[in-house]
Amino acid sequence: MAKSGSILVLGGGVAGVQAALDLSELGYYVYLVEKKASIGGVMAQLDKTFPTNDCSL
Amino acid sequence: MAETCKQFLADCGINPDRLTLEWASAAEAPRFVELITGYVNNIKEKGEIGAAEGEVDSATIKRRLKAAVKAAEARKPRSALGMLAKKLHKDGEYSKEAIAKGVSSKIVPALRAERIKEEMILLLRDGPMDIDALCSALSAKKEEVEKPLSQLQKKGVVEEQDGKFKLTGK
Amino acid sequence: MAQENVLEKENEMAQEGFEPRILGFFCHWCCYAAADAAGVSRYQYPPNVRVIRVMCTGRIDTRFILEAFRCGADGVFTGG
Amino acid sequence: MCTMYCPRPVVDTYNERLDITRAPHIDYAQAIPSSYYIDAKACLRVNYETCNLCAQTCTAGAIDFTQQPKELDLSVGAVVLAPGFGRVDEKVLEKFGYGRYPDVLTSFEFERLTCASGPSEGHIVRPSDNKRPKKIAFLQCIGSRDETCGNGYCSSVCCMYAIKEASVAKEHEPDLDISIFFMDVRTMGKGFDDARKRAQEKYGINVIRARVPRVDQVDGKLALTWTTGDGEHHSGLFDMVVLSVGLESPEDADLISRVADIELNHYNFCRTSVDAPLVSSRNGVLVAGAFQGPKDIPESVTQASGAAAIASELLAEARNSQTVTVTYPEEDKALEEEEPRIGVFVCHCGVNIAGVVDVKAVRDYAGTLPGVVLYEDTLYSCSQDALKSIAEKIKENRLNRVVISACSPRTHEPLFQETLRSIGLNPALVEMANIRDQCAWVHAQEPEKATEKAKDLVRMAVAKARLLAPLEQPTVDVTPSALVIGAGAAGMSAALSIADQGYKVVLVEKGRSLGGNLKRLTWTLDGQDASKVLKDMVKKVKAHRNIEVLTSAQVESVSGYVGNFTSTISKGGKTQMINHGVIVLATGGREYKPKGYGYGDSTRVMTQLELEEKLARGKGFLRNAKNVVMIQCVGSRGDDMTHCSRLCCTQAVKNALKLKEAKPEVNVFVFYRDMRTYGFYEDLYREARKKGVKFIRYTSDRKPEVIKLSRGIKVRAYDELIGDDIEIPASLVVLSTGIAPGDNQELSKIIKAPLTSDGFFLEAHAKLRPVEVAVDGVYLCGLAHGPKSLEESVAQAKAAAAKATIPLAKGKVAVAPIVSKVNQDLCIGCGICESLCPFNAITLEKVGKRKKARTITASCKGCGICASHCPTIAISMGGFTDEAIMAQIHAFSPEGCEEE
Repeated sequence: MAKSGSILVLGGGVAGVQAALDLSELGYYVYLVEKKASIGGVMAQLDKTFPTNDCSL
Repeated sequence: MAETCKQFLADCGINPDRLTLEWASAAEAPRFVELITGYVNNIKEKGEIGAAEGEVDSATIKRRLKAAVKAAEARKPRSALGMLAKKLHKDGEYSKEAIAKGVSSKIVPALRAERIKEEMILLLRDGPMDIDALCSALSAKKEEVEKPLSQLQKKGVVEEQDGKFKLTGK
Repeated sequence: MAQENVLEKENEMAQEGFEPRILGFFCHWCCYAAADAAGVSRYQYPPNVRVIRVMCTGRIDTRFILEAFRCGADGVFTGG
Repeated sequence: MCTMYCPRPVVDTYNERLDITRAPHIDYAQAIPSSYYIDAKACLRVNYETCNLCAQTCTAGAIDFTQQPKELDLSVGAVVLAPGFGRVDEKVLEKFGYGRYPDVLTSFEFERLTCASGPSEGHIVRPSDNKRPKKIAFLQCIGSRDETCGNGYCSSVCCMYAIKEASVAKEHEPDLDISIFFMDVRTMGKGFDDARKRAQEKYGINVIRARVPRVDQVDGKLALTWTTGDGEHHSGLFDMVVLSVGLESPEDADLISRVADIELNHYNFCRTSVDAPLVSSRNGVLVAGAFQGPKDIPESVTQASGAAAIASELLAEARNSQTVTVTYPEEDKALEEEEPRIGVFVCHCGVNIAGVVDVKAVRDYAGTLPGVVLYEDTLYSCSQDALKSIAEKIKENRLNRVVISACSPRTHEPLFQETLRSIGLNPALVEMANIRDQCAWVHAQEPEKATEKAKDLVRMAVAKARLLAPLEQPTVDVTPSALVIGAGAAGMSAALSIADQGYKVVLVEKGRSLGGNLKRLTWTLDGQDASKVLKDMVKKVKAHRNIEVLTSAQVESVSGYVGNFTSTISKGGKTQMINHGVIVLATGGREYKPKGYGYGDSTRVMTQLELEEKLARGKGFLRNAKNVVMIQCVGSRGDDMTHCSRLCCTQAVKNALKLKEAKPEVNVFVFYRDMRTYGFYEDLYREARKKGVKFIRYTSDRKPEVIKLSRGIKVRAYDELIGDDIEIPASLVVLSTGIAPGDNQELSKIIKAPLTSDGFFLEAHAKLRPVEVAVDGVYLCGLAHGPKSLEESVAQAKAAAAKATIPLAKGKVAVAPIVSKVNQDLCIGCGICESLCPFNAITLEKVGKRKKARTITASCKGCGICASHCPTIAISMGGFTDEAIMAQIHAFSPEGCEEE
């Protein structure tokens, strides 16, 4: 059987989003599945990130 | 570039400290705030352009800068700037002294000559002037004024009448 | 409208002392980014600077600086 | 509207339950997708079939209660599990007064308090009385390193986030008195120790090394008692206590495990191994992020890219078989050439801008400017519906220039450029005025002046917009192969991944054989035979038909740009040129060779790696050994190198256990500053303590000394608990010497990739681009990036391979159109620009009889030094033309000062 060119990513936090972005850039179709109504996960709740205190949004 | 501007501003009768070149990397927000606050206060002390000590009055500044911008467009001074940058870059020479020396000996004289020529034309638009009046209005020495004046005469842009010079309208 | 603004501003200046008009040329990668970061951190600084973004301070031409002063800038801040 | 009319209040989980919203709501303004949703658990209509108010009030008719959950069957080639982490059970928090005392918060709640978009708009207030607290305590290791709650591991991120939150709080309220209670300060990430030091020095945050057992309330304040390392008891009153809660396995880990048929470890995280950290027990099911073990953002991002690489290896043959391409409408060239019709959109950004700047006044002012035909204000310009509406308005009004007066073009310009593209306008026709980051936010106390500034900035942007011209989007073809520099574990992993994804790799190694530091390792941290891991890897590399190995070889020079590099490699006195599209830096690091501590003077003093090599050869050398003393942070953390070497603590614990295993009666002493056995390595630390390994803390101002005796050596050190020096006659002294950067200087110059002050390569963005460097097409992994474990090196190598393969897989790379352009009619061929260009992006070529300059578009970064130094003003910059900048300068003056 021919391999499928699509991939399921479970979780829309920073890891899931990054994996989905990279996979789509690498030429695959991605299904990104997230429980909540929006993606971003915990990182979207953070004000700044260490060590450089950049804005996280 | 900054050094050129500073020296040329001074040459035009403007306090060169009105221009500043600072460095703040993307990670240095606090430093940036410090720099910008310090600088704004510094300019507040100096007052409006033309009001600081040793500066020419604001009408002169307007006219002179108009000429200065034209001068900075001219090929001669631009070549001088480019060649100096190229040379310093090639020699790996980035010391303040070397840059300042190069700028004052090579670029600023070229800019000044162009500026005097351009400003002269601007002055003469308002009416004929004699050589002494020109010298004082241009903040320049007689020989600095005579040379471009004779060139302009040769080109037929300027003519002499009763010891005063005026534009031919060409 | 624009004229009124100018008048208003002149009044203000007379009341609160001299507020210089300063033009900034900021490098996209460094100073402009630092200025953004200052915003993100909510640092406060005087509101006298108007900014022109360039990709690098190397872009800044002598003409730009002179023209800025001609256009009434009391100061020019170039930030790399 | 729907949120406004809903009668049903629900707690706002986005704001950590510190605020209230309604059943239909949106978590935060920039949420994607940016539509409101209905909390089905709370909605009256869904649960009781009443109400229906929202559906009636929604003007768009977008609420449909007949929708039912649907099941989808998807056929996929691989799965990436990235479900994140779970929260520590509230029962654990109750021990610390959480739930009982309102001013005991979790760190997640505190994070929302410090955030400008949070419930208190960034003001730090006590929930009990809405007053500002004066004294705050952070308690670390809540739900971590705590077997009583089943979480024996270290959550790895809390030490640093507590320091961050404390710093941010101090920035908001400089008078705050903040204490953080640590067991160990575990700031082992890249640059973290520096950040910690800065926070301590700049903000005066108190670091207390003690575990606080409980929290009590006394007179409305929170009372803590603790015992410090010298055995003394202390107590203090605080206004607020923040619990630095750890990261747990996700709540539905068991469900995921069942559904995906994968194994979990004893803490309910996904089980993986050191040599394949992103692979679950089931083929084709990969894992990334905190589900693999507690970790911070850059590591999660790295793992995510790494997992993408592995999926891409598995499915290489099916690449591009199911992708869809986005098509853009053809550009409306005729419209672009018409007289400028400018639309100005002034953004409120919620209260971010509108709270300071009079947005409506700025909008109306924009309407007075020449060329402006449409001027409007928007609540959040960057939200999806606003973008859609902007697009429609551009079309309706036939706009051909757009000014967005909002935030920074650095972050948001691409978004608006994309909007223009989507409706057939060239993306270069948008200009932004930054009235948030550089106006409203920084002049919050002077709203009038900020409004004036905003008007000026808009006027300048409009002036520039009038002169914007469409720019071509250049692309260049890519040479479909990679150069990997360094053949240690990281380099080999990266090479294998790129090769498995179907592209050629040249792997260059300075040394004579493959393996790097892995050759010196005997056991991996999870107890595997390191030499077997190495052998397997070397075998695969050598056998791979896509990999060419060059040992005893060095990179002499690199020229070109992403997609088209040409490098000179020297090997055995000969040089060869290779062409390749991308570069992976995996140059590794080396064991730091210590100075002092008797190293080199006595054969009894050795490094951890040397001990490991001895242990591997058998336990004979321990025959007469009674006491083994290990000293941590030799060379690291301010000794000689400023950075923390991250893995020496775990390495020391691992070797201590090996010693105990080889000879149980031997006494092992470990002198440490902070034990940084993060993540699941905490298990090893606990096991070592159980087996009787003695851990004694020292401080950097009182380091242990190694003293040579006439026969043997002894170690003298200060013991905090005893309050006096102790002396231990040592059979062996083992120095944990840490990891020094390799010789990166030369390569850094060749590639123009910057180094950190510690001498490691600097990544493009600490959080979001952890394996890329500032130079396009160059990627980074392993010890070249910073100290890390084998597991982390492998994950990072996979991530670098994913990133490196992206341009190869695309076959073309796009170049930003801000490049320089030479008008060859004006060019006099003086060569000034060529000599000054920092990117070698200008060449002189013969055109007819004369030399003329030409820009190499793909190399040009748009810095403009060529333009500003051109004697004949023959060079112009895309998007930053002389005319446009001059127009901005003229518009700077409120009266205008155009040339007559």
